[in-house]
Amino acid sequence: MNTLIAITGLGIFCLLFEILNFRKGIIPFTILGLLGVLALNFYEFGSTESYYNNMITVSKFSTSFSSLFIILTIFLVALSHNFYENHPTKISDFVAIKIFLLAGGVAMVSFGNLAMFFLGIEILSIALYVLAASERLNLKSNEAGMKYFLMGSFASGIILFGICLIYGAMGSFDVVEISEYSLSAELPIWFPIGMVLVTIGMLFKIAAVPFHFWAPDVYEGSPALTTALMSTLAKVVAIATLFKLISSLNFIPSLENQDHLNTFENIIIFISIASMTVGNIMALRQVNVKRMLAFSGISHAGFMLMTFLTAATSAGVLLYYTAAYALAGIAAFSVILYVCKNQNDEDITNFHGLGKTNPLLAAILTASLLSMAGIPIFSGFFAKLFLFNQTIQAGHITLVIVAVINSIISVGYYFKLILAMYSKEPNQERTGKPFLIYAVAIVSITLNIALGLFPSLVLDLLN
Amino acid sequence: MEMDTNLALLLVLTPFLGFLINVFFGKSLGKTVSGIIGTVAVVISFIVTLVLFDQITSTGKAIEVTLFDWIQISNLKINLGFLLDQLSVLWLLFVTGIGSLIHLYSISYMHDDENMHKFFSYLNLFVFFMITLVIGSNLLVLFIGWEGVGLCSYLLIGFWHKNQDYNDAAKKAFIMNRIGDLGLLIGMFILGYTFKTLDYTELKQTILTIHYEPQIAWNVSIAALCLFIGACGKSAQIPLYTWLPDAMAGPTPVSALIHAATMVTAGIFMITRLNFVFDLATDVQTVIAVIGAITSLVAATIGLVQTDIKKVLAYSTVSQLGLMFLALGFGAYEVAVFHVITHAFFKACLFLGSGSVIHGLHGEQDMRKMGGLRKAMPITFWTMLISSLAISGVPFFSGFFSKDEILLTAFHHSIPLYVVGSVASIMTAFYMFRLMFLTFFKEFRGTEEQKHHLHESGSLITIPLIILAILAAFGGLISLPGHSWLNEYLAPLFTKVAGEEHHLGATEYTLMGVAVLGGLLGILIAYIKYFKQDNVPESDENITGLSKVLYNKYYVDEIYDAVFVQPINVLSKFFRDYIETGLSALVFGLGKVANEIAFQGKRLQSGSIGLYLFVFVLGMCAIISYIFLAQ
Amino acid sequence: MNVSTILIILLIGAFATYFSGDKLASKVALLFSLAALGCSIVLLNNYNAGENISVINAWITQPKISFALNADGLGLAMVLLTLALTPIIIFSSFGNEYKNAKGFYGLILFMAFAMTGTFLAADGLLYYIFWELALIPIYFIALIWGNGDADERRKAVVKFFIYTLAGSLFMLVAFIYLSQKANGSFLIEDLYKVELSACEQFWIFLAFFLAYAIKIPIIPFHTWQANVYQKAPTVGTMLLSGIMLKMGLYSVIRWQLPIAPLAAKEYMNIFIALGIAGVIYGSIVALRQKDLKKLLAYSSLAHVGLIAAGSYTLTLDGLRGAVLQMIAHGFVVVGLFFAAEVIFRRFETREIAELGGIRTQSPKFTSMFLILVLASVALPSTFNFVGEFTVLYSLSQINIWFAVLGGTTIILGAYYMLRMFQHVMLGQTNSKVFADVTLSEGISFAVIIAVLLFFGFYPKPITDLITPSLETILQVINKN
Amino acid sequence: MDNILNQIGIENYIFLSVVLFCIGIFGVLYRRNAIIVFMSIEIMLNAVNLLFVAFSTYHQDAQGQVFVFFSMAVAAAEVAVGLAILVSIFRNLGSISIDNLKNLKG
Amino acid sequence: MIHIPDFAHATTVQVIFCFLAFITVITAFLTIFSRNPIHSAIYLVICFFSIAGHYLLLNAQFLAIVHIIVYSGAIMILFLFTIMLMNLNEQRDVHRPRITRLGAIVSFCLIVIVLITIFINSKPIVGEYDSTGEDFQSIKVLGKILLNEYMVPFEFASILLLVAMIGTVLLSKKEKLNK
Repeated sequence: MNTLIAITGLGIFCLLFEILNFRKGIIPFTILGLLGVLALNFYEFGSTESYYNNMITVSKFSTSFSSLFIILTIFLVALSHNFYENHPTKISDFVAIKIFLLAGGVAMVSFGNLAMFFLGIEILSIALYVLAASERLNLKSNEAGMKYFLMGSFASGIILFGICLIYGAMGSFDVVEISEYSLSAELPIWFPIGMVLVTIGMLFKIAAVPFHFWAPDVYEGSPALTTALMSTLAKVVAIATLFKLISSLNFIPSLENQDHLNTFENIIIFISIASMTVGNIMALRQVNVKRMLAFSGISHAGFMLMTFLTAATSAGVLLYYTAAYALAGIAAFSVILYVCKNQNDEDITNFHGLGKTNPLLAAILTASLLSMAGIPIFSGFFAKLFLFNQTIQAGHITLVIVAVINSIISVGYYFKLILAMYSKEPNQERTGKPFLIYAVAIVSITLNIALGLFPSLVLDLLN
Repeated sequence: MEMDTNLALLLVLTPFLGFLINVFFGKSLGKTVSGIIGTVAVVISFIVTLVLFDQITSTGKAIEVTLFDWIQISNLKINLGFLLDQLSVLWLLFVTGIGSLIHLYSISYMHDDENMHKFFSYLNLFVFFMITLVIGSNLLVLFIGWEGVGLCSYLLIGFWHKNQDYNDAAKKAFIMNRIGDLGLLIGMFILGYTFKTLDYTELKQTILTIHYEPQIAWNVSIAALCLFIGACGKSAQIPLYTWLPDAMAGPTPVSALIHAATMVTAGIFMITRLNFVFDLATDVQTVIAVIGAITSLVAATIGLVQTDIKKVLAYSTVSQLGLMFLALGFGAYEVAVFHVITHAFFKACLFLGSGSVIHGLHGEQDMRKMGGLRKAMPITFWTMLISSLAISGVPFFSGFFSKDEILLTAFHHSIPLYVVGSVASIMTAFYMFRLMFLTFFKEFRGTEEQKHHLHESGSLITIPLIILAILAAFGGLISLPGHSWLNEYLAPLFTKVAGEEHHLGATEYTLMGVAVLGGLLGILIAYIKYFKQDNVPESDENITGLSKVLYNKYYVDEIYDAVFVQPINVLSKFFRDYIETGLSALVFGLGKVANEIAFQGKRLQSGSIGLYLFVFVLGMCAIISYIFLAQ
Repeated sequence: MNVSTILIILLIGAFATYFSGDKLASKVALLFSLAALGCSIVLLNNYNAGENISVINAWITQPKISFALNADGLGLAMVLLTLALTPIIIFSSFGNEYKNAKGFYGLILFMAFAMTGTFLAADGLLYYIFWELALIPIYFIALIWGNGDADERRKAVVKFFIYTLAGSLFMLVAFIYLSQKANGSFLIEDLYKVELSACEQFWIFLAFFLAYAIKIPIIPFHTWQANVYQKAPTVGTMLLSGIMLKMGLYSVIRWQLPIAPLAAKEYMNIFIALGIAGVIYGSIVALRQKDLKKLLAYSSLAHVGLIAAGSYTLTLDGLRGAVLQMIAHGFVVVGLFFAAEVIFRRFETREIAELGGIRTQSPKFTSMFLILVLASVALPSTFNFVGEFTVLYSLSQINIWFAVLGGTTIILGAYYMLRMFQHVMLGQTNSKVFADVTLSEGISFAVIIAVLLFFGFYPKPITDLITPSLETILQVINKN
Repeated sequence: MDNILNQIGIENYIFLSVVLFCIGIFGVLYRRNAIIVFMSIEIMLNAVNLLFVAFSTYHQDAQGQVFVFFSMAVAAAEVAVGLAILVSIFRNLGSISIDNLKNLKG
Repeated sequence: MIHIPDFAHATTVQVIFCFLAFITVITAFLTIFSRNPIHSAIYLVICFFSIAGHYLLLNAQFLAIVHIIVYSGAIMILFLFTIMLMNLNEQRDVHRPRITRLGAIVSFCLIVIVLITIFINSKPIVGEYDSTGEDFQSIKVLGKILLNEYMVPFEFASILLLVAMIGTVLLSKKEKLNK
């Protein structure tokens, strides 16, 4: 709870900075503030409390995911410095929106009442619509914002409808109460329908097939930093929230009571397989790096969905997977931001010869791609390993084999980028070594590798 | 024991040392010095052999030397060890003896070649491997030598490596030998697997004591057959004989040493060595006899019409080897060994003589361009004449005794094979004298230039010739009918009552007479045809009919080429161009399919919000109805 | 001191090389590789003296993954092979100028690190990690420093990477499945103890087989090989063929057979037949290759087919022969590829048709090349013969026809190798100048040849080293 | 006070709002004019609001009505942002048909 | 079970409900089918009013007022404002391809059928709807709940509005580009 308050306060401070005409300090200040929040959050770790009539419940799950969100936001804010160089008057708005977005995200993983959940997701979404459309003179950005907005509010409507049905069934928005009622035998069908609708809405947010169509277009059209945010923070928030929804509302036991579990699991398996396959195969032919990473994100959503099959035990795995994925994503995007600055698009040709002109960044991008592809020693590998381990334990070996085949396909496009960096001739000179971009890239990839070397650090948090 | 080990090592390693010196310092030492080093190395081995021979004859006991464990196989133990018994020392005697002579000869013969040190190093290496082959205490050490001499043969055939035809010949020799080697290996495997040992002494012990079961008998037969395939390769028997004539591409001393006197007899050595195995496989023995007989006849017929002096000798070698196998097939090992020895003498002499001729004519090998060399090269002529008489089986020359014994043995076992062998002998006499008449008599048919330079070769060439001629003439004395020193000497080796002494009865004398008459008949025909009638073989394009078939060696090379070599090459091209590409395309194809799906998928991702939402709604309907309506 | 020291030396070496700059990189790399070799020899001594040089540390708690390195005779033999070849390979590259040499040599050492780790790992997952890690450096080496048309190279290298990764991912699934059966442990001893039904064993065996068949490669999974060998820089080719292939073969013995012995026994004939088919197929395809390196690649295919067949016999002889042959083949193939490189340095081509007549210009090189060719065709008295003989012998124990068919390598091998030798080295003097081998080239050759000949006559040290561990593995295989 | 649902039945409210919700979905799919699409989304949200209130009565519980306030706030915020985006598109493109928004695809 | 309206014995409430429901659905359809955006907006306003009528029927007076204020008063004005700003009229509406319409109709029918079937198939709500008689929806109660129990979401909604505000400003503010 304190975390949430602190974050909100920080956001408002950011707005005040603009008024005080203290633009230069805004990013260092925000980073420091976020570090403080992170410390606060660590301090809260381990306690299980609920605040304000159970509106916010703090648990290990919420604090650990919140920490991840905060870390990601720190990186994203740090990257803002260079990205918004040309928009000095708007920088405080951008930073503030990101901070509020973080607040939404934190609310989403620590909600104790569906109202908080709904508001959180709306804050997140609206902030994202704005950020997606934030290059007001760029038609692509406008289009991305519009697409995201239309489809996002459509999905919000469905989520709202789902919440409404849950309320109809339970007569309450409180998570604890709902989870108690949901185990009773006499349950109106509204509850499972509502849950399914909410799930569908959230699947849209995490861009799972067949609700994924927006992702590539929006990722491509949005400003690169926003894409970074969507593909890392937003996706992680959405998947964590969905996980929390399904596990904390006792949805799966209630389905079991009503013999719906099998079909629900089939749906999850199907969506997971479809997401992986569609994401990976579609990514093969992409030439825009952001678009490619969008499809890659779709496929990772498929992987993450596998944790839902073992929802009772797999929170740690999900945390690990999301951390590995997001850190690799941040590292990759920081390199992309560097390379594609002052470029019209993020075409793969921009990366030609990066291995020669800028070996460090090329190495970082390579490492992050390898992590996403699941090559050992990077945490992406361990994430997949633990995921497969869990899933095989639950007996879904076919799903794992499909996932494995998908991992193989994914190598195809990740390596396309690596090939471009190392085996093509450089076509442009790049000057300048922006400190913050380098710092973010190095720190995030180091964290990624550290997670790979010591997976227990994260994995055991939630076990 | 210590002494024996040292002697054995000295025996083996001296040529090896010679090889090393010549390889590393040969060039800087100069041609003569390197030649001398090479020769001395072999001579030392020869002296050691003499010492050993003395020891063996006096004690009658084999010397066994074990150096160390070599290869470990679960139920087999294979040492690197030597076995010096009667057989191996006998073999060593003529290997190192003739080897020394040929080294000596080569100093002069190869003096014009810039790579003489290399030649000597190869020769020394050959002697090293040949000694290893002979004195190895088990089949695997034999195999080292066996393949090693093959290697040296390869190196020496292709000695003039700028000529790719020679290289082809060398390669062919190596590969055909390897076909045989595979047989040998398989034979070894079966023996090892059946008797749990490859050591000669132990093998003999086991075979003599083992309880016989049909399975073991069967294994032994198969093993014997496989071993015989190995012998076929090395000793140029049908069907693996075609490499030997081609091997004449090498320098003549090589032909003399390797392809006449020593290496090609390795097959006979091996079979003799394993006589206790072959004795158990009577079927295989029959096969050996038949193959030997056929080989001797086929090779002899081809030899009838060849015009290249060395080719004639080569086919003659094949034919003689066939005769030896004929003897082996009847279990008359000592007879075969006897012929090996006499053959080594006279064939080495013949080759060296032909080398002398070729040397004198600056490389000319076609007999049609020779003639009348008798006057210019008297020593060569006389030594070759003696050897030709020996090979033709003219009485009291060495060949007479050995060949006669073979035919005698054949007669006792199988009349048809006896007939075949006899015919082959008559042909031998014919073509050998055809060679003699064409080369040494009448007028010289070469160019004026060559005629001008005709001269007798130097003493380094003639001395070995003379020594060999003497041996060819009197070598038969070691195994006179009725009182054979050789048989007694070799007796400890054989399980059967050694060499059933043929009682010299009327039959035997009749047969001897027939053989002599046959030999003389052959010489007579040659005399009439090439001396009296003054025929010279037609030039290549004018040869027709049967002689064309013979001249082209029954087209065996072509048949082999068409049946084995070409199909493999075609197959190779097919694999390379189709299977490999196909497999590759299959793997790439998976990627292509994925790419194609992606391409189609991109069309679905059309950018239209309506479509996206439509799919969204459809997906939602599908999920909801699956969960709630599917029951 | 334990085996992790070697790994640490190599890893530090890789970074030290990278940071030492382009000029010094090759020397630093050589130094570290020699240090690792020295260290491994010291460890070998300690091991022979009965000292415990294995390591086991807990790493990840859930699932239970340990940092376990086990050095038994087999592992040590493979490590020695790796560490003996690495300095040779590095040293052999001294004649070439590489752009960005620090990266190049750093990657070589890193690869040596990963491969050594693979040979030592005694935990399924650790092993898998090293196994995958070894793939990355070779990918970059082939990609960046390779030769030939860039597009073709890219295609070949990516295919190689994806293909091998594809295989090994199935192995990962098998490992996870196994660990579940072993109560979450990945330790090799625990995996050995797992009781599996015949059906499970079959699938696990197959999953492992896929990984290894691609890596080794066994036909028909070999299509990546020839192209990558051709396109990679020779150093990369040497690493691939000399050591990396052996990872697959080693793994068959260490992991696949003991973990799924029932399946191995049940389907033995099929897998032996595949290996032997590889022998024949590889030999025949090699006959008509135009590119020297491709020819050597196919010859390698033939040889590893035989080794694989030997491993699948499940007899002590087969395993021992396979290991001996692995080591021997490692040295020979490195030597042969180095010879190809020596030719390339002078003639700038590897097209067999354009070569020839080298013998007159450089007899020294010719002799060394010939010895390697002969070793490759397993002439007795070379190390390869010992291995090949043992393998063929073990095959003959299973079925004599396996030995006959496998033995065709003796004939066909001689055919294509001598044919190649004839066209590359012999014939009319080449119009281009072939400078004689330099001292450093000569040293590399000499070392390889010395090893081959020495062990050809005296393989006992290696046999004694590997036999106890192979016997242990056989015990596991035959436990039920 | 009598519960009004005794006369109408909660099912009817559910059907009504389902139909209304679906009309909203239909509108989103049917129209290309972005403004109308926005309106359709508003219809969807209102359908849900109606149901909230009905359920609130059904449970005799005020929380449902409280939630409607939040839902209204969300709707207002969404419309504000949406229209802002729409305006900037209109400025750049001169059209608000979502059919013209097909630059990003593939 | 579906409630079959018994028009003969329909109570007033039932008649009002049917009437309002009819208006709501019809105007909603008209909103979508009108060519002129302004007409659409007007129909939508009517629709909102009818929904407010439902609220009144359910005795939620405060909510009905708020609804009218927010939707008809604020949101619809915003729409109309935008429409006029853009000077949209029916000619501007682009031709809709047949496939789109077909798809829309198909998916509409599909989702309606699916949802309705599910609700019909579900267990019917049996028995009386209990009425505690407690006041649960007066302004007083609502205010208490909103500002006591739901204080945090209430405050959080302000963040939402703040974000929307900043966002809208961000999207529309012109700036000096110092490129």
